[in-house]
Amino acid sequence: MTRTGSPLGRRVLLGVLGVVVLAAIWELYKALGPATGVVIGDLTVLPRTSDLAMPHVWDMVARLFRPVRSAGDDEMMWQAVLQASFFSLGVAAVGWFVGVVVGMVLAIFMQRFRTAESALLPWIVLSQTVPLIAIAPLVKRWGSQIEIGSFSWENWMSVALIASYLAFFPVSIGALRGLGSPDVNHVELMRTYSVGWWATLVRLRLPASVPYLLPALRLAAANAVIGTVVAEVSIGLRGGIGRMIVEYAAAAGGDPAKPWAPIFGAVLVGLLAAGVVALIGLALARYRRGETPA
Amino acid sequence: MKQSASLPRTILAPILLGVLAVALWQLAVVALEIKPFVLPSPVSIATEFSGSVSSVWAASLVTGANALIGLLIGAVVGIIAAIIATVLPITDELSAPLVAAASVIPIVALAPVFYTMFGADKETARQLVAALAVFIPVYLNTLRGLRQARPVHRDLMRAYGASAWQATRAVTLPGAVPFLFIGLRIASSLAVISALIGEYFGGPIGGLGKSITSAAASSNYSLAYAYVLGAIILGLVFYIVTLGLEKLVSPHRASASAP
Amino acid sequence: MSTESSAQNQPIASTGPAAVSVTGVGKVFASRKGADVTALEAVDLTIAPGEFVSLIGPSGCGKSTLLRLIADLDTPTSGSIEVFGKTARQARIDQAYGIAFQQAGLLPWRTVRANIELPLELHKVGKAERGARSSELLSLVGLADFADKYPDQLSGGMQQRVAIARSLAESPGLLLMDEPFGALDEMTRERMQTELVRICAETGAAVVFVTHSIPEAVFLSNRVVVMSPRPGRIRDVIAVDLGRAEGRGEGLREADSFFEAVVAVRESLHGEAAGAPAARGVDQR
Amino acid sequence: MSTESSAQNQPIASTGPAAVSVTGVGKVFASRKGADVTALEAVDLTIAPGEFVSLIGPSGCGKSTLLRLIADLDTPTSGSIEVFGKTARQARIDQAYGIAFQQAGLLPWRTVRANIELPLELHKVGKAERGARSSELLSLVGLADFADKYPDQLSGGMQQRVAIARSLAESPGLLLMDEPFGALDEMTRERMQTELVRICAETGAAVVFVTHSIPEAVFLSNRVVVMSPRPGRIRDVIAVDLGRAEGRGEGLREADSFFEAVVAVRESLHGEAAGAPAARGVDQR
Amino acid sequence: GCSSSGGSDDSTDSASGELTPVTLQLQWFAQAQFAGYYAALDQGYYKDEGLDVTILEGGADIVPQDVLSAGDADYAISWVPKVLGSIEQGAEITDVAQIFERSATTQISMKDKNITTAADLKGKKVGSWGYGNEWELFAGMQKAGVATDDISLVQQAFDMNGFLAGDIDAAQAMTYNEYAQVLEATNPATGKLFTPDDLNVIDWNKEGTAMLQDAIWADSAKLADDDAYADQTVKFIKASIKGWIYAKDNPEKAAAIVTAAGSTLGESHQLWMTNEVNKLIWPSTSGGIGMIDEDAWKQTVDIAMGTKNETGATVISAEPPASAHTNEYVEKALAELKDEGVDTEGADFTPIDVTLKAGGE
Ligand SMILES: Nc1ncnc2c1ncn2[C@@H]1O[C@H](COP(=O)(O)OP(=O)(O)OP(=O)(O)O)[C@@H](O)[C@H]1O
Ligand SMILES: Nc1ncnc2c1ncn2[C@@H]1O[C@H](COP(=O)(O)OP(=O)(O)OP(=O)(O)O)[C@@H](O)[C@H]1O
Ligand SMILES: Cc1ncc(C[n+]2csc(CCO)c2C)c(N)n1
Ligand SMILES: [Mg+2]
Ligand SMILES: [Mg+2]
Repeated sequence: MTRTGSPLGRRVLLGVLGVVVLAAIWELYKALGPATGVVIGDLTVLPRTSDLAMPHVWDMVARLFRPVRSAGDDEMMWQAVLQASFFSLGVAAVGWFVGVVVGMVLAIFMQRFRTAESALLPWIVLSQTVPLIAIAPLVKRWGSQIEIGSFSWENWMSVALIASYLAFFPVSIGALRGLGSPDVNHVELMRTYSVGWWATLVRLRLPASVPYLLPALRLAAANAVIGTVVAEVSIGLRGGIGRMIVEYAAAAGGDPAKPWAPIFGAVLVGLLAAGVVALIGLALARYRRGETPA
Repeated sequence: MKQSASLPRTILAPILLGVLAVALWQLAVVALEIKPFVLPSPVSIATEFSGSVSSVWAASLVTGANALIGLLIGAVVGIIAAIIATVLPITDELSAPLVAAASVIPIVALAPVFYTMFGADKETARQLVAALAVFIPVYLNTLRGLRQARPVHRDLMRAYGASAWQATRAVTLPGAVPFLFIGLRIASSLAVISALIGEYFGGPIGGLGKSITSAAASSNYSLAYAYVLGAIILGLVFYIVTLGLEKLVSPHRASASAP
Repeated sequence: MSTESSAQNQPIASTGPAAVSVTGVGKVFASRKGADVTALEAVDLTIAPGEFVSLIGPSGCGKSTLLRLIADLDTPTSGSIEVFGKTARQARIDQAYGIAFQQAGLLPWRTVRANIELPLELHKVGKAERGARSSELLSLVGLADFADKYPDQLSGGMQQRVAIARSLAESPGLLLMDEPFGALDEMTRERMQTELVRICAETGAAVVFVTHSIPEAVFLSNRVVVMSPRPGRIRDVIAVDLGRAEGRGEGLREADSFFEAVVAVRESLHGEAAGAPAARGVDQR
Repeated sequence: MSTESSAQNQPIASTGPAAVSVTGVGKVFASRKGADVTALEAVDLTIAPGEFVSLIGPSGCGKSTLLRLIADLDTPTSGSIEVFGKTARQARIDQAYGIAFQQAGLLPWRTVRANIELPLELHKVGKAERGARSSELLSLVGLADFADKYPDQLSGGMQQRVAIARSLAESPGLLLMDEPFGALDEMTRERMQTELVRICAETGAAVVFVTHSIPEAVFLSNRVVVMSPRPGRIRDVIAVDLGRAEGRGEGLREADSFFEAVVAVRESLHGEAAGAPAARGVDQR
Repeated sequence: GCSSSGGSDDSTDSASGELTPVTLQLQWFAQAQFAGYYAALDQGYYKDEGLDVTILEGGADIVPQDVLSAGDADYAISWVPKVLGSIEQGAEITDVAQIFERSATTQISMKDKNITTAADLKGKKVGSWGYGNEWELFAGMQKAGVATDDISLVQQAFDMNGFLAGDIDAAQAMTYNEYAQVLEATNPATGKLFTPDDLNVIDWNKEGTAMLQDAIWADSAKLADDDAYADQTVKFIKASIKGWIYAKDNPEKAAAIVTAAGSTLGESHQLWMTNEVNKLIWPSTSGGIGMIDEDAWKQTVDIAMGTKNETGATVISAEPPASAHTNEYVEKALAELKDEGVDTEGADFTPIDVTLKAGGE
C-alpha cells in the first residue's frame, strides 16, 4: 500500500473552505436564530445571537486591523496578538518537549516492568485529576526557591512546567499502548534472536508504536498550549495569550470583538503546534505503511 | 511475553506506592516544618476532608454531573465525527484545520465565550467545555484507529461490496477500539479537569473548582486540598469506569503484550 | 488436451456473457524511486460461466495481481475487465464473486463461526439461516469443533480453511481463490479439492484459482493458464479434458490423461527455463 | 529405507550432543471455556547435528507447536527439550538456531534488505559485512532487484523468500523452518530446496523442517517424522537413505528409491485414514 | 530579564549599588488600582528612599499574602478580610498601611430590577467572584435578613457579559473597574452606552458592611527582629504614599504611567480607575493616608467573624492577633512626610470627571 494522501494544495484549499463554511454557518445562524438562543425547558441548546455573544465575523476580523487601543500610536491588534502568540508558542514548545520526554520515559519504564505499570499508571491518571489551579501556585513558589549559580528560575519556566504536566499524560498513555502493540509474530521473532529488551524496544516496539504515538504527540501539543495559557492566567505571566485573554475580557461589554482576537491567537498557536506534529508524522511515514491515507 | 498481572499486583502495587508517597509527604511536612499555607500535610488534609465530607460530596456531584454530560456528548460526537471523516474523507479535509483549532482553543478562552452564548447562570457552558475537551482525544485517536485496518481486511470488505458504514462496523471500528479507548481514557480525566476549570470563569456556584479557589484564596489550603482530593477521587472514578467499559467491550485480541 | 495460443483464450462454453473477460490488461506498480514494477502486461483471458480456470506461474509473476484486478481491489493500468458482462466495479458491488486471499485475512476479534458468517451478516442474511450455513461450512472444512475459537488459536492450515469456508458462504457465481490450499497437508488438500469440484458442479460457479501445484491445477481445471515471470504475461493456456466435475473421482488422479496434462503444464512452465543457463538466483527472469 | 518404531527415534549419527532432543513432550492449550486442546502428546525425538528431519502431518496436528517448543517460544506442558545439550531457553539465548515462521513476519517498516539484515544488526555484525551477507542472500532467494522495496510491495512468495533469507542470515547450527516453501511455485521451490541442501551441507546445520509436501520431505530429509492428528503424536519415523546432501542432484527426484520413500511416507500418513470411514469433514480425527 | 517581573523600565541597574532591593507583590495585573506604587517607582520616590523596588504582578491563583509569608516578596497588597483568613491559617503578617480607606465593592443592577437595598436581593440571581471578594455582600445580606439560600449565587467571570446578558440580576462590581465596564457597553435598548441612570447601586459603605480593602502587608517576624526591615518598611510606606499623592494630583499622568508599565486597559478606563481609586483614598479621614482606622478595622474583623458564606463558613473564628495590624510604621512615614511639608490628608481633593468611551478606549 502506498500512501496517496491528497496534495498539499488541495488540503489547504479545502481547509480554507472549511473555515469559510463555518463562518457562513455562524453568520447564517446569527441572522436567523433568536437573540435569546434556542431554549428547551431550562436548557439553552443553541447559543444567543446577540452581538455580545456572537459578534459578526467581519467585526472580529476588522478588529484585528485596528490598534489595540484607538489611542493612535498603539500597534495593530494583529501585531499584538501575533507577538503574544509566539511568546506562548515558545513556552508551550518547551513544555511540550519536556512532557514528551517524561511521557516516553514513563511509558518505556512501565512497558519494561509490569509492576511499575500497575503501580504507576493509576497515579499518572490521578495526576491529571489534580486541578491545574491547585498546582500552579505551588510550582511557581517552589520554582522561585531554585537558584543555582547564575541560573535562576523564571516565571515562564513555571508556566512551561505546568504545560508539560498536561502534555506528558497523553504521551505516556499512548506510548504505553503503542509499545505493547507489535504483532505476536514479531515479538517472537525478537525472542528467537534472544536480543535484550532494549534492542526489542528500539527495533520493534518503538517503530510499531508510531501510529499510537502520533495522536499522542498531537494531543500533547494541544495540552501544552492549553496548559500554557491557563498557567499564564493562573500565575499572571505577562506577554502571552493567556494574559491577553483575561485583559481583553474586561472590554468585552463595550468591544465584543476584542476578546476574540486572542482566541484567534490561541488557535494560531495551536495550528502551528499541530503542524509541527504533522511534519513529524510525515518524517515517520514509513512506520505507518499500513495506514489508509489521511 | 507478559502474563496478565495478578490481582494483588494490580491493586497492591499502586496502593503501596501511594502509601509510601503520602508517608514521605507527611514526613517532609513535619520534619521541615513546612507551614500549612505552603503545603498542608496529608493528615491535615484527611482531617479536613472527613470534616467536610458532605460539602465535598455535594461539590463533587455538581462537577461530576457536568463532567459526565460533557464526556458523553464529547465522546459520542467525537466517535461519530471520526467515522464520518473516515467514510467521507472530504469532511476530514474540510474540518482538519477546524478540528486542529478546536483541539487547542484553551478552555480559558472558550469558557467565557460559552457563558455569554449559553447563559452565565447555567451549567451548559461548563458541560460544553468538558465536551470539547473530550471530543479532541476521542476524535483524534478514533480517527487514527480507524485508519489502522489491515489492507487484507479492507480488501475483504471491498470484495463484499460492503457499504462504507458496513465496513466501518465490521472491520474498522473493532480494529479502532483500542485506539478509541486510549482516547476515552485520556478524556475521562480530562472531562473532570475541564468541567472544574470551567467553573473558574463563571456559572452557578457549588462545584469543586469554585470551592478550591475560594478556600485557597483565604489560604485555607487544607480545605482546598480536601476539595482537590474530591476532584482526584472523582477523576479516578471516571477513569476506572472507562477502564471497566474497555474490558467489557474490547474485542478478542491476539497480542503478546497488550497492556 | 491441447495447447492453445494465448490469442485463442476463449472459454470452452459460451452461453450468455462470460464470467470473466480480461482484455489487454496491464498493471504497473509505480514506485517513488523510479523503479516501477510491471506486474502484468497485455493479458487477455475469457472465462465462461461454470468454468474452472487455474493460474499458475513463478512467484511474483502477477497471479495475485490479476485476481485482485478481477475482484476490483485494484485498477488496471491499461485494458479492461468485465465480470458477467458488467464492469469489475459493478460486479463487486453486486456481489458477483466470493474471494479467498493468499493470506487468510480473518478478523482476529471474531470467532471462527463469526468469521465465516461475516459476508452473510453484511448482506443481511437472517440469523437462523446464517447459523445453518456456517455449521454446514464448518463441517465441510472439518472445523466443527473449533467454531467458537478465535483465529489466533488455530493452526495456519486451519485458518486457511476458515477463509475458504468464508469465501464459499454465499455460493457465488464466481470464486476467486489465491492459493487457498497452500498450507494444507496432502490429504486435507485432496479432500478440499474434491469438495470444491463438487460445490462448483452444484452451484455452477466459475472459478479462478491460483496455485503452485501442477497436479492440483490439472485435477481441478478445465483450463490451466500458465504465466511467465515479470512482466507477467499469459504464456500458454492448456485445456484439460478430464470430463466435467461430476465425473471426476479420486481414480482420475491415477489416469493417464491426468499425467499427460501434468507434463504439458510442467513443460510450459519450465520450458524456457530449461533452455536458459541456470542462474544463481531462483526465479528465471 | 526402513520404518522405525517411534521408540527408536535415534539420530543416524551421534557424535557429541544431539542437535535437538525432545523427551516425552506434551502441550495442552488451556481454554477459558474448558475445551482444552491437546496439541502434542508424548513426543520423543532426537536429531543429530547436521541431520535434516522433516515433520509432516495433517493440518492442526501440532507441527508448528513442536517447532515453537524447540525454539523456546512456548513451554511444553510436560516433558523436556534440549538443544545442543542445553535447555531450549539457553539455546535460544545463545542463538543456536535460525527460524522461519509459517507466516513471513517481516517488519513492515523495513526494506527487504533491512529485514534480512535484522538479526545481523541485532547481533552487532558490522555494516559492510551485513551488506555483503544480505546481498548474497538476496540473490540466493532471487530478490536482488527488490532489495529496497518494502514487504507490502512483494508478492506472497517473495515475502516468504525474504523470511527464508533472514533465517539463513547467521548460518546457524540449527534451522527451524515452518512450511517455508509453501507459497512458492514448483520451480522456485525446487531451486530453494537444492540451495537449502547445499547450505546445510556446507554449514553442517541440522534442520527441522515442517512441510506438507511428501516429495519435498523425502527429497530433503534424512528422516521424515510423520505425525498423527490431534492429539499430535509421532506416528512413524521414516529414514530416507538417498545419500548425503552433496550427492543429491536433480536426477534423484526421478530415482526409484525416491519414489519408494514417497510411497512409504504417504502410506504412513494416510494409513489409518484409508481404513476409517470417510466422514463429511476433512481431518480424520 | 525582567520580562516577567512586571517592573517598568526604570530599574536603575547601574546605580543600584547602594539601593536595597525590595519586591512588592500585587494582587492582580498592573492597573490603576495600583497607580500609587507605579507612580512612586516612575517618579523615583522609592529610589529617593534608597529602595530598588520590583513590582510583581498578581495572577488568578496568586495569593499575595502567601507570597509574602513564604518570603518571596517583601511586601504585598491585599484586602484585609482575605488576609485575616490567612493569618488564622498561620501566616505571620501585619497590615502596616491601610491605603484604601473606603470599600469599592458594590452590587449593581439594572434599574428595572428595582434592587436598591440588600433586602431586595432575595430571590435574585446574584453575582460574585468568590476569591474572598464576597464577604461584604454576604454581610450586607445577613444584615438585611437575606439568607444565602434565598438567592442563587452565580460565579462572575472576568467580564461583565453575564450581567449585560441578564443572566445575573445583581452583579458584583468594583466602582473602579466593573462598574465602568458596564458604562462602556452599549445599551441595546438605546443604542448608546449605558449611563449611571440605567443602574441601581448598592454601596456597602452606605449599607454599613464595608470591609477594609487594599493595604500594604509586611512580615511580622521581620518587623519585630530585623531593624533594617522595619526602617525599610517606613521608607517603603513613605514613598508609596508619595506615589499616591502624585496620583491624586496628576490622575492623567498616573494613568499613563500604569499604561506604560504594561497595562493594556483602555485609556478612558484607566483614567476612570485612577480617579475612582483616588476617591477611595482621598480625602483621608483617619489622620493621614495609610492610617488604620480602629473602628473600620473592628468592623472588618467583626464581619469576618460573624458572616457565614454559602457553605456556612466564616472568614475567621477568633480575633486576629494584635500583630495583624499596626500604625507604628505608617505614623513614622507620615511624620517624615509632614516634616517635608507634604499634605497627607488631601482635604482639598476633588475628583475629576472622566468620560468613558465604548470598550474603555
Ligand atoms: N502493492 C504493490 N506495490 C508494488 N509492487 C507490487 C505490489 N503488489 C505486487 N507488486 C509486485 O507485483 C509483482 C506481482 O505480484 P503478485 O502478488 O501478483 O505475484 P504472484 O504471482 O501472486 O506471486 P506469488 O506466487 O509469490 O504470490 C511482484 O513483482 C510484486 O513485487
Ligand atoms: N495459541 C493457541 N491457543 C489455543 N490453541 C492453539 C494455539 N496454537 C495452536 N493451537 C491448537 O493446537 C493445535 C496444533 O496447532 P499447530 O499450529 O501446531 O498445527 P500445525 O500442525 O502447525 O498445523 P498446520 O499444518 O495447519 O499449520 C491446533 O488444534 C490448534 O488449534
Ligand atoms: C480569578 C479572578 N480573580 C479576581 C477576579 C475579580 N477581580 C478582578 S480585578 C478585582 C479587584 C481588584 O482589581 C477583582 C475582584 C476575577 N474576576 N477572577
Ligand atoms: Mg500471490
Ligand atoms: Mg503450522
